[in-house]
Amino acid sequence: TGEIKRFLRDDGIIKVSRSLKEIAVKVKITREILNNRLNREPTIEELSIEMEVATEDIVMALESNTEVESLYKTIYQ
Amino acid sequence: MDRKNAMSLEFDSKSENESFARIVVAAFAAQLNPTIEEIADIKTAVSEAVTNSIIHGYDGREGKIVLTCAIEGSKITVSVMDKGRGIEDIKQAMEPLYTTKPEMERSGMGFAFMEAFMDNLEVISAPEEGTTVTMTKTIDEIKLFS
Amino acid sequence: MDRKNAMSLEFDSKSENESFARIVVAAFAAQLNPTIEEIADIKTAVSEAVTNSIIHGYDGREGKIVLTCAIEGSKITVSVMDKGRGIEDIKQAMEPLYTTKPEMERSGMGFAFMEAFMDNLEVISAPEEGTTVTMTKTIDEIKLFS
Ligand SMILES: Nc1ncnc2c1ncn2[C@@H]1O[C@H](COP(=O)(O)OP(=O)(O)O)[C@@H](O)[C@H]1O
Ligand SMILES: Nc1ncnc2c1ncn2[C@@H]1O[C@H](COP(=O)(O)OP(=O)(O)O)[C@@H](O)[C@H]1O
Ligand SMILES: [Mg+2]
Ligand SMILES: [Mg+2]
Repeated sequence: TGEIKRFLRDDGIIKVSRSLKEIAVKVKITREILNNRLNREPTIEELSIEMEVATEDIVMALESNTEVESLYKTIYQ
Repeated sequence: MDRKNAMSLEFDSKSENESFARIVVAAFAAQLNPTIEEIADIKTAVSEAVTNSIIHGYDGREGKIVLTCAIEGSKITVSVMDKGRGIEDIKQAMEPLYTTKPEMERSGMGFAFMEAFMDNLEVISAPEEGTTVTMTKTIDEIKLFS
Repeated sequence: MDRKNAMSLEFDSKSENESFARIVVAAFAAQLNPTIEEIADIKTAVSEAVTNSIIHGYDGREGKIVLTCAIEGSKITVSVMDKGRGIEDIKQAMEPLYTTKPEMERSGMGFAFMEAFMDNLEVISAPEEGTTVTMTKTIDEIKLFS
């Protein structure tokens, strides 16, 4: 079992995704860059292409971000 | 676009499922290639509707909530249904600042938020039968051509 | 932990819903505080099961797929059900490299992956009635105390 998993990962068939917090930070930065470049809000696909991160990971990261933010608010307000 | 897609999700009336419901709707809406702001709008509206079902509809008791999403072209329709206590006077309930739980944060602004963040809001409810909130939003497509 | 939670999702048999189903399961499993690797395992297994329902069960035709997840303590049970063509010989179908669609990528390894990435796999199927795949995985809790 361990072996088949290791084989698949080494093969790049399964990419272990980056941490959601890391993606959330990157979304924030990339959103600003694209906003300036396009003169409008980027779409989720445009972000996905620019960041080379799957849209599904961006969706999850957005939620983890709100949790971080609301936690931050509760603690520091 | 003549895209069509539909889903229906049933989950327990538990506060930890509020965040879950938000992700589900965001993930489904992602097919329409929205902006982060459009996703945030839809998530806020869904949060308000689901929270209402949990705290007002079932009043903390166990129950099932059904969330459905349908995509037609560039329009998404989201509905949140509970079989909880229901609403006696819908018009009054939808008035900004009206609340039957004044001890809670952001009191009385749930329906106002749903109206503000979505294009359309419809509430069907009957006492002791439950409540169904249906909201629609059209995702801007102009951005695709600019 | 005596945590308990459950959900049930019905969606159209469309390839764009494979990614959607993956996020739904990942978002639900998130309550168990899994590692990125554990989430990746579950997502891979769900992808394989949902893809099988779409390409083998319904063979590209329209149909509904039902995904259910239940959490009990630190164990998650995921099941994927279709009402498609079904499987004649389940034992043979589950053999690594066995496939009825040899033209596809990663041929014949779907069930092997589900077995590798989850703790337990059960397949119930009948020709012309459909297929239900049920998988369980216990999320390691030791990390909570380390
Ligand atoms: N699902 C529901 N079931 C029963 N009553 C509801 C439901 N949703 C809303 N209500 C009623 O409508 C009122 C206004 O709702 P809302 O605008 O969200 O404000 P709040 O939730 O802060 O009270 C609630 O106080 C409650 O009495
Ligand atoms: N949901 C399903 N409905 C009908 N047949 C299925 C289903 N899932 C699997 N099968 C059968 O089992 C075989 C093996 O499945 P799998 O191990 O995933 O390999 P692959 O999908 O690459 O063929 C398939 O080729 C198909 O004949
Ligand atoms: Mg409210
Ligand atoms: Mg397969």
